[in-house]
This record gives sequence, structure tokens and C-alpha cells, in this order.
Amino acid sequence: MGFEEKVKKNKNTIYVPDIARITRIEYLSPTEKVFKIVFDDEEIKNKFEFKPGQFVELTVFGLGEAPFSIVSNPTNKDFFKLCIRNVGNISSALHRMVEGTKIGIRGPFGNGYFPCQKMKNHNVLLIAGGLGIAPLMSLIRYILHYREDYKEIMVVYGAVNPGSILFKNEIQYWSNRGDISLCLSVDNPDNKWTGEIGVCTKLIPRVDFPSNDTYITVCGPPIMYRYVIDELEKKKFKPENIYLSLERRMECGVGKCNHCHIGDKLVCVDGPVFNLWEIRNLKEAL
Amino acid sequence: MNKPKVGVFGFTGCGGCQLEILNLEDQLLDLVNAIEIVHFTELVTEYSDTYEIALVEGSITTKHGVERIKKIGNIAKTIVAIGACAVTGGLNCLKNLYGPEKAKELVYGDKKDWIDSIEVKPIDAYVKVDYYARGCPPNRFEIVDIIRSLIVGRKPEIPNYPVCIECKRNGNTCVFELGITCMGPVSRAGCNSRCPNSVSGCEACRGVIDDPNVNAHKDLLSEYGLTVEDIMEGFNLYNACKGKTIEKRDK
Amino acid sequence: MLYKVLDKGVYRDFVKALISEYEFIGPKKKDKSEHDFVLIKDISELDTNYMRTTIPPAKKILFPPNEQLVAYELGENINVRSVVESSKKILFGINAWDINGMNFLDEFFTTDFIDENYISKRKKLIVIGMDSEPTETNFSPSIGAEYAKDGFDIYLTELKNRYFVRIATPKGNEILEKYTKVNDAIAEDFKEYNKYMDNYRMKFKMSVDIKSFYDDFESIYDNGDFWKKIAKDCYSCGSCNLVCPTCFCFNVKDDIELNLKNGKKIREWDSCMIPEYGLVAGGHNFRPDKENRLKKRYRCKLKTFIDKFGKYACVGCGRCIEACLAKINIAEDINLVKKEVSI
Amino acid sequence: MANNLNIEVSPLARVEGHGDLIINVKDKKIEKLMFRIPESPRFFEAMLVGRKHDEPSHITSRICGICSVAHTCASIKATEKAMGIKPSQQTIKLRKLIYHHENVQSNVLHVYFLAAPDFFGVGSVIPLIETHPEVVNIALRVKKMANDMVRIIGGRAVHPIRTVAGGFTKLPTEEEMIKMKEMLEACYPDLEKSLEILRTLKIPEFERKTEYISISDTSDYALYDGNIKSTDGWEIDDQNYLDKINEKVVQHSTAKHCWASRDAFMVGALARFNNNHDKLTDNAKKYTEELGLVAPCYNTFMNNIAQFVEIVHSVDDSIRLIDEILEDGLDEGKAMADIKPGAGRGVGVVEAPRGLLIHDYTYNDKGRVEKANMIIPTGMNYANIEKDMHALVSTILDKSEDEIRLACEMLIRAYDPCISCSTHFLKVKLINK
Ligand SMILES: Cc1cc2nc3c(=O)[nH]c(=O)nc-3n(C[C@H](O)[C@H](O)[C@H](O)COP(=O)(O)OP(=O)(O)OC[C@H]3O[C@@H](n4cnc5c(N)ncnc54)[C@H](O)[C@@H]3O)c2cc1C
Ligand code: SF4
Ligand code: SF4
Ligand code: SF4
Repeated sequence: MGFEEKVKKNKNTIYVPDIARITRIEYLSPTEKVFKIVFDDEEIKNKFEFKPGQFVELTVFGLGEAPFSIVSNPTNKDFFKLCIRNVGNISSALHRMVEGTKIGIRGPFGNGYFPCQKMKNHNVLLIAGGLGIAPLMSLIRYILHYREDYKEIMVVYGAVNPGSILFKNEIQYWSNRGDISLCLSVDNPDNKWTGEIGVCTKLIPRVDFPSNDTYITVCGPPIMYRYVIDELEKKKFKPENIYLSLERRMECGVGKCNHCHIGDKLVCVDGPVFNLWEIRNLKEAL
Repeated sequence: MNKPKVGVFGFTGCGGCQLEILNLEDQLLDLVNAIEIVHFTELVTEYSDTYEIALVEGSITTKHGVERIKKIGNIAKTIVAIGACAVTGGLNCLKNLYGPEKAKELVYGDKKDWIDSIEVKPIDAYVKVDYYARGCPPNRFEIVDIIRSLIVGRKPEIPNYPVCIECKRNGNTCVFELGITCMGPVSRAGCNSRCPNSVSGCEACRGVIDDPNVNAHKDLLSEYGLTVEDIMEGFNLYNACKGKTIEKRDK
Repeated sequence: MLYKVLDKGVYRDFVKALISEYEFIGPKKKDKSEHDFVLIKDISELDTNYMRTTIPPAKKILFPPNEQLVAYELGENINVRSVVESSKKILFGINAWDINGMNFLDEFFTTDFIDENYISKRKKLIVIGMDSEPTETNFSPSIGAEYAKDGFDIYLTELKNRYFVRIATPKGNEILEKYTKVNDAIAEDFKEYNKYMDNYRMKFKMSVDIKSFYDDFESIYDNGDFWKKIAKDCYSCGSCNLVCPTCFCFNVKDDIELNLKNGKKIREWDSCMIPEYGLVAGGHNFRPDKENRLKKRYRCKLKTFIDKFGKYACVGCGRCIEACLAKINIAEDINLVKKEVSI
Repeated sequence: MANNLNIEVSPLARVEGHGDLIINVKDKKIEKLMFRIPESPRFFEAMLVGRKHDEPSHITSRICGICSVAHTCASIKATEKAMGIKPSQQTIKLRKLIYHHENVQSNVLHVYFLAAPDFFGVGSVIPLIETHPEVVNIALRVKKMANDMVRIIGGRAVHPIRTVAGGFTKLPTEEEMIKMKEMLEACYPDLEKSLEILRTLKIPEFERKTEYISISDTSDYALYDGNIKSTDGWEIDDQNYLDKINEKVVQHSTAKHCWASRDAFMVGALARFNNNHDKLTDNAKKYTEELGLVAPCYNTFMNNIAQFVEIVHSVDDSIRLIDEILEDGLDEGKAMADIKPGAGRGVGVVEAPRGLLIHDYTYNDKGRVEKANMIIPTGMNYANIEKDMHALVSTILDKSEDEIRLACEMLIRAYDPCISCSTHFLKVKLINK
């Protein structure tokens, strides 16, 4: 059931959140935590479906609302997870919360998501910088769930320092699987670091996926995109096969408040994931 | 949730800011319930020196005041400056325009040496101020909002856009249309545009926004027959202590 | 559409009946320069002979500057519910471009997701249109908005001794039948109406060359100097947005009472011209410069919705031009873009 | 029983502003008694110099947030006098109306929030919320009514915007006038209830005859306009205040002391009552009787009661004013009078809640202030407070130190001294004997 149907069925408006509980809080790094969230209402819980790349609007009552990408595997139906960096009012309130606290959720939102169906039978290259790994997690988890449907898979992930690498356990597990290649890189290594050093864009030239048989997804801080795209273009990847997830200020998530307006599109309803062809037409996007 | 201990302190000012707290009427009882007032000379006799939040009214104009505000700065975890006098120095700063000696002489004549009076400064000249409830008088709902934000743990939202936005939300006819000049386009909102609401030009009592287009405004005001001095006088009414920053922006 | 005529002799009684039967919003003189659409209790307050209003009437009613969206009570269980205000109102005397502005908002608030807070008020609003004098900055004929072809229930056009009445909805027809008497319009009436409209269109002094803007705008988009010059005096004050009949940006705020139990979400008009608009958590600002923001506004007004709805998000009312103390003029700038591209 | 006593109360709480009180008693003799005001000087007279005619009212309003309407009106009146501006009758009526309600809100604040806790034996209004919620609720309701009146007419409750030299920048609407009348009528039950409560209070017995000065008018219980009148039998035009009211810096004391016929005089609600009691509305007169307030009254503590009676009077009189204004119809054309800035001197005298308030401006021919002098009520009461205190302390020396301290504080509070008005109070130099 989509968000809109649900709104209609409950005779609600698009601005009313559903009540959910934080059932588990996992510590990832000094600034990031993962929150496992379960809806109070059984029916809502059962019917909540999302696609990798979509996001929800989370309300901390008394403080406000903010958008967060879903990081869990869409095939999990009982719960979903968010990975949240402590940067401001709402995120810091979440970081202070204990398990069991109630919050409000609207969504899932975003008509632009990672096209995991189209990607089937192709190679997939996933490029993440910093917290950008969060929206990609859902996709990676989905792909690994249906691993045999996809060809080669590679994750390129850059972080500031070894301590800020997120989802370490899971990354460890990927590297043990052997059916997914991994390139990790940090800007500021410590003396134990044995992997790559420098920005993750440097790793792209080494990718040897054929340009006409590869889907690419990118998510990271705003400054990263331009460099990544330059590198990808050098390798002649097709713009319509390169997917980027954008961040903008959002007050509503449903295409009304207009804060995420770029070019002639809205990030919340037309995105947040766009392919490079679309982004080219959005002048201000990068 | 623990009730925060709050002290309300007055320095050189008119007491209007503290009165605005008492003027909360509908919300006063809730407020007194949500916080523990441990110091408030306008209202209560008892006072204590342990508090987490200090609401400070008034500018610092005496040596004794400097000592007091520093002491408050050492005790309070959070300092909220309330009112123009505390935030920008407010009207009190007009005194600085004369120089302290001249001002003393004008009022006290040959007795001027009795007076403990130094250059007027806003409180952030002496202590770190966390939040500013601007305006003369401050908006009492903003004071509540700051306190409430501190209780629930968020940063209070203090507008950094011009008064014109609120003025338009209120559907006012722009006073320039009526031949009255206004500081609204460069002044910080948050007062609910109360002066234009009363068909009176904004006087910038909440200070200017972070990036005011001063040049455009000088051009506009001079079209309305104001001289550079008039314009500076307008800027200075509540911002003489911060006046330099305004002039500096000028090319 | 039904075409009728209403005799001037019965007009006042008709309006009086509406005032006594409905919550009646109409133009009233506010001060020497403006009118405002307010609740009218007596016909003596009504002054349809108006020229300027700061806030567009339909926006004021349907999308008010502050509006509660949600109410909640915290406790063991959290109780959340929507707050939707809707009461039957008559909006009387709104002009054609403001009706077209409302038509835009109607479409906007029902696209992608339906905004009940807007639309439930819209559904209960009875719209009776009437022409008003254009200001000097009005360029609505260039946009095609000086004439309303839908969006109203009844549209009254004042001819010599009668009103030419266009009835667009059954509701409009019902009201006329119930509260007054109208006759079918005959050829004579149409002739006079046509003449009136020709004259009316002559009153608009400003015109813009909008035809090629769609492509011209893109070609000049990266010309930094051009935009810097245009935006030089901008105060980033947002007045242009807030007075616009089609601007719809808003912020949502959470507001909890001091008892920390009862709270609400409210929305409040925002402006794309202020720096905070493009600011995201962490401090990155996607549009730090005023020229970027001005470009964004022009794009939104004049291009984005051509793709989406096939119409401009501008009706040419000229309010933003009058509101702008920096004298930034959308009409001149449209022409300037054309000029800059053609040299 | 105190032979030697050393009382120091600093800061003196629940007076609006800051004051300190120092009493030294040695061998049952008062050696030193000092009520001092360490409030920093504000230099308003200096700030005004060079200002345009439309600015003094906004600037002097900031002398005191609690009586900002009074300062605004005194300032406007001085400017209007100096430049020969003639405000319309409508303007004057609206000014009287806004004026009433600053007085009401200030009196409510004082009677219920600041003084009442003493009578109920609690430290402040906060415990009063628990012990006497009905008192607090009445106070909040009446105060809100008065503040809302000031908000409607003046644009905001503190430092009004719409009241300017010449008239009003914006008039209230007819609907607002009607609403105000309803608000006024709705507060009678609270006044009745207050009467019952006040009747139960025990007002300390104390008497000291002094001179009482206020403004006075033939038809009104004067607050906004009138001659200056004294219980010592003289009456002068307000422009000539200098004929009677003298100001001097007293070396041994702390502020400019004022005197008229004798060495000290009192201003404020009690002074107004003593001079003008026959102009109270019949309803307010009824309240005076019920509360045992009879003119002339020499008990300073009764000032609190006089303040309450004024609340009743203001409510009655406001309804009358509103009826009159509505009957005449609000006229935008009469909102502002013509102004031709020019040279001249003018004096504006009003009754601030705490008593007589005088603004005296001289403008130069460019219409800018050349010289300004302001005399504020607390300054006038200063000498009288010390005199009262002497009289009171010597009669209660046999009480405990705490009781003496409380009695003194209550006496000072009875004056409702608004010390933030210290336009020119000197800081005390302690004199070591
Ligand atoms: C589609 C999308 C997906 C995202 N996914 C994630 C994710 O998975 N994990 C994650 O950690 N973050 C994510 N973010 C970013 C996240 O939304 C922000 O970090 C979040 O808004 C921070 O909220 P806050 O209250 O903590 O920050 P605050 O800075 O306090 O901001 C609160 C809200 O106000 C807005 N705002 C910011 N500045 C101002 C201002 N000056 N005035 C008014 N309003 C302002 C913000 O846009 C935000 O909506 C995502 C953002 C988007 C758009
Ligand atoms: S009156 Fe002042 S604040 Fe209001 S729109 Fe005009 S300039 Fe801006
Ligand atoms: S264009 Fe004009 S009205 Fe709009 S923000 Fe800039 S200065 Fe204000
Ligand atoms: S953009 Fe300007 S001219 Fe166009 S509709 Fe809006 S206010 Fe009117």
C-alpha cells in the first residue's frame, strides 16, 4: 500500500505521521547510529513497502521532522532501519533517545529510487562517500538477497578516517562472501590502516566493468559528485545508467513546500534518485 | 524531565523585558510550572546563586555591572540575552555617541564625578551569550520559545530574515507606500512586524540581519529625502554600539 | 458556461442577500493606497472598485500565512490527528488574474499528493468574480490571465445598466436563481460585452515578450554578470514571494506547549529569496547568492510549470514589482532576457 | 527587642528596579537610615539632545517599561505644547483610554503580585499560586484585560507604537472598540471578588502627615491632563511646575531630592485620591467606603488600597469613554493633527501610575531638542520615603529585627517605587561615620 492510498483509507491528510517505536539502537560511530523502527499499528506495519533509495519523514514530537533514507533490506517486512548522523536538532534528539521511544513516520517517499529490477543481469557499481553509504545499504542488501540475479558487483566506499567507516561488521561479512568486490579508502589513515588512502574517486579508473553492461549508483556529499562523474564519463559509462541520490532541504516530503526544487524538478517526488541524464537537465543539481 | 533552574537578571534597562515575561498572562502559570525561578527581583524575594539558565536584561554601563555579569557568566550554563539593551546595547548606546564624560556633564553638571558610568556595551562584550531574544521590548513569545527549546533540547529558531516577510504575512500595506520610511528590509524579523502593523516604520530594534543590503537601503532612503546623517541616526537608534559593523559593510 | 444578464437595479439586493446568508469575503478599503479582502458584514463596507491588494484574496483564504496541519497529544500513547478547516464562504469581487492564480494553486495542491488542508477549503468556496482596474505594473494580458475562463462560479462584468453574467457551475446557477433574477444574454449583450473587453484590455500598459523565454532563459542561465546586475539591489526580503498569488513555499514547524503534552504542526509561508531556503543541516547552502535565488524564482515562475501543467506560475499581476523596494521588475527582466539573447 | 540593629536589604526585591535599604540603630537611636538606589544612571536627558520631534516619545518610553505609556504621553504633550500642535478630541479620548489601562496593569501588578504576598505572609507570588490560586487568577485576568487594551490601542503592551505627537498612526477599529467594552464589562466579577479578599487584609496602622501632590481637573479624576494641585492648598498651571516644585542635589543623601511647600511630599495613587476623590465614579466611591479609605488619608500603606480603587474607577471610566467614542464614530481624518516642526518650549505633565511625571523640552528652530529635563515620581517620593521610614522605625524598635525589616520593606513597597525610572539618580556614596 503506498503512502497516498493509506492516507485516503485513514481519511487523513498527507501531513499526519503514523506512530512507530524505536525498538533497537545500534552504535556505528561516534556520530552515527542505526535505528530500528516498528510501526505500532499492525496493519500499517504489514503494508509498509519501500524501494531502495526511498526515504521517510521522521517526526520527533515537539521538535520537528526531517527526511532520512531507509537503509534496511526491502524484503524485511516487520521493521525498517535508518542510519542517522548527529548534526542538528532532530538528529541529536534521536541520538539521545532510548529504545522504546515513540516517534512519527510518514512515507516512504520518492518516485526516483535505485532501479533494482532494471539492474538485473547487469554489473552494478556502487560508489559511496561518507554517510552516502546509508541510502546505498538498502540496495546492496537487496542485491545480495537476490545475488544470483546480478552479474559482478563492486562497492567503492570512501570515508574520512578508519573510525568513521560505517557498517563495519557488514562490510567484513561482504568481504568474506567473495561474490562482491570492495574498495575501501580513507582520507586520513591511522597506523593500522592497510587499505587505500585518498578520495574514493581515485579508485574508479581501476574499475573494469564494460560500459554498456553496467549500472552505477552514487551517493555522497555534494562536492563528491562532480569528481565522480568526471571519472565515470572518462570510462564512457552511459549517463542514463548512472544513478545519483541528491539531498536538499525538505519541509514536507510530498512535493508541496518546494524547498527541494532544483531545475524543474522536486527532489522529494521526482527523486531523490535521478539518473545522470536527468541531472544534466537540472542545471543546479550539482 | 528535570525543571531547569532559571535566574532573571536586570542590568541597565527599563525593566520592560522582565515585565514582558510577567505579561505572558495565559502562559505564565505554565511557565512557572515548567521551570524553577530562583532569581527574579521584579517578582520574588528569595534568591539563590545556583541556576542553569540566566535570562539577562539590560546593558552593562557600570564597573559594578561588569563584575555582576561576569559572576553570572561563571554560574550559568546558558545565557540568554533578552531585549535590545542586552543584545545590542540598545538605546543606552546613544550615550556613547557623546562620550561618557560629556554625557555625565550634560545631566549631572559639576557632580559628574560621583557617577560610576563607563562606555555602554551589550552583555556579549563580557560573557558568551548563547541565545538572543531581540527587540525593544523583546517578543514575549520568543522568550517562551527559547525557554521551551532549552527544555526539549533543540536550538531555538531565531529568524535571520527581514521584517518584510512577517509584514507581508500580516498583509500590511508597505509603509513606504504611505510615505513613511522603514528599516524593515534590513532588520531582523521575529517581532511579528509590530511597528509596520501599526503603520509605523520599523526601527531595527532587533538589529540587522546577517547580510543586510545596506547600500540598496541607503539609496532607497535617500529617495525619500533622508540625508546620510538621518539614515545613520535611524540605524543607530538601537544599534549605536554595533554601529561600526554597519558602517564597515559600506563599500 | 451559461450567459445571462443581471439588472443593475437588483444588484444591491442580490449582494445584500449573499452577505446575510453567507460568510462573505469581499474587498474593503484599507488605506489610501490599498484594499483588503475581509469579512463583510454590511454592504456599505464593500468596495468592488479597487485596484491594489497586498495579499491575493484567494491565497489569503485557501492557503493562509499560518495554518495548523496536525494536532497531537503526547503521553503513554501518542494521539495524532489532522486539523482541517473548512467552512462555506463566498469570495466576492476577485478579479480574473487572481482567479487564474487560484486555478494554478488548485492544480498545484492536487498534483502528486492531494493537500486536504487546501482543497477542503477550496471545495467550499463559492467564487464570484469581477473585473478590477489593473495597476501600472500589470502585464497579465501577455500571460493570458486578464480573462478567466474557469475557476469561478459566477463572473460579473459591469456593462452600462446591467451586469453581464457568466455562470460556470451549477452552484453558481443555483445561487442566482435563489437570490435574484437573471435573464438570458442576447446578441446585444454579447456585443457590448465584447466591446467592454476590448476596452478593458487597452488599460494594461505593461507587456512582456514571454514567447521565447523557455529557451532564452537556459541560454543565458550561466551568464553570471547578467544576473549579478539584475539582483544587485535585492534585499533577500521575500516580499515578492509573499505577495504572489501563485507562490506556495512553506515551512513546517513543530510547536509544543509548555506543558510538553499538547503540540501541533503548523505551516507558515516561506520565501525562496532568503538565504535559509537552500540551507541544509550541516551548514551547506545550495543557493548562497541572491542572484542564484532570483534565477530560481524566475525559473519557478516562468518555466518549471510549463513542463508540469503547461502554464506559467505567474499571472502577471505585477504585485511583486510593486512590493519590491529594490525595484526588481520581473516584466522588465523577461524583456531584458530576450534583448540580451538577441544581441 | 533591638538596641542595636543593622539591617541591610540588597537588592530589595519585588520593587520594579533595584533599591537598597540600610538602617543602623545604636542604643535605640536611628544613626543612619538610607534608602539608596544603585541603579546605573541612564542619561536620557543627554540622549534627547539633537533628536527630531518625532523621536523623544519613543526614546523616553524606554525610561521605564512599566510606565512606558505615561512617559510616552508626557513626552508627546511636551512636544505638542512646544510646537503648538492641537490633537483632536478623539485623540485625547483614546489617549485617556490607553492611559487608564497602563495604570490598571501597573496597579494590578503592584497590588496583587508585589504587595499581596506580604499580606498573605508568603515570600512571593510563586508560592501564592499554591496557597491563593484565586488571587493569582484574578490578577492574571485583570492584567491581561488591561494589557490587551493597551495592545489594541497602542500596538503593544510595553512601549506603545501608535501613540505619537499629533495623534495616532493607526486607530482601533469599531469592532475592537466593542470588543474592549466587552472585556471591561467582563472584569467586574473579578473586582467584586477582589473586594472581598482585600476587606480581609490587615493594613498596618501608621500615620504621618505630609504634602500630597497630583494633577487635578474640574471634570475628571485626572490622570492624563490637569493642573498641579497640592493638599497644602495651592494649584498651578502645569507649564509653571518650576514655581512650586524644586529639585536639588543633597550632599548627604542619594538622589536629587524634591520639595514643594515643605521638606518632602508624596505623589502616587494616595496623593491622587486625596486631591481628587470626589471625581471618582460612584461605583469606585462605593469601593472606597467598603475598604475604609477616607480622604484625607495619611497612612502610606493605604496607597495599595487607593491603587485598587483606581482600577475600579478606570474600568468604569473606560466604558464611558468607549461609549462616547463610538457615539461620535471613529474618524480617520482626526487621527493625526498637523505638525509644523519649529522652536519652542513645552512641558508635559501626567500622572504615571507612581505619581506626577514631568517632561520639559526646549526645541530649536530646526525642530530638534535643545534641552530636556524630566522629573519622575520615584524621585519626588524619595525624601518622603526616608521621612516615613524614620517615623515608622522609631515606633517599632521594640519588634524583632525580622519584623522591622519586613515592615520597612512593606512601607517601601507601598510606594510602588519604580526605580528603573532613574533618569538621574545618583549612586550612593556610603558615608562612614
Ligand atoms: C532524501 C534525503 C535523505 C536523507 N537521508 C539521510 C540519512 O539516511 N541519514 C542522515 O543522517 N541524514 C540524511 N539526510 C539528511 C537529514 O535530513 C538531515 O541531516 C536532517 O534534516 C538533519 O535534521 P536536524 O534536525 O538534525 O538538523 P537541523 O539542522 O536542526 O535541521 C532541521 C530541519 O530544518 C531544516 N533547516 C536547516 N537549516 C535551517 C535553517 N537555518 N532554518 C530553517 N530550517 C532549517 C533542515 O533542512 C531540516 O529539515 C537525508 C536528507 C534527504 C533530503
Ligand atoms: S513596511 Fe517595512 S517591513 Fe513592511 S514590507 Fe514595507 S519595508 Fe518591509
Ligand atoms: S526581488 Fe525585491 S522583493 Fe524580492 S527578495 Fe529581492 S528585494 Fe525583496
Ligand atoms: S510573479 Fe509577480 S507578476 Fe507574476 S503572479 Fe507572482 S506577483 Fe504577480
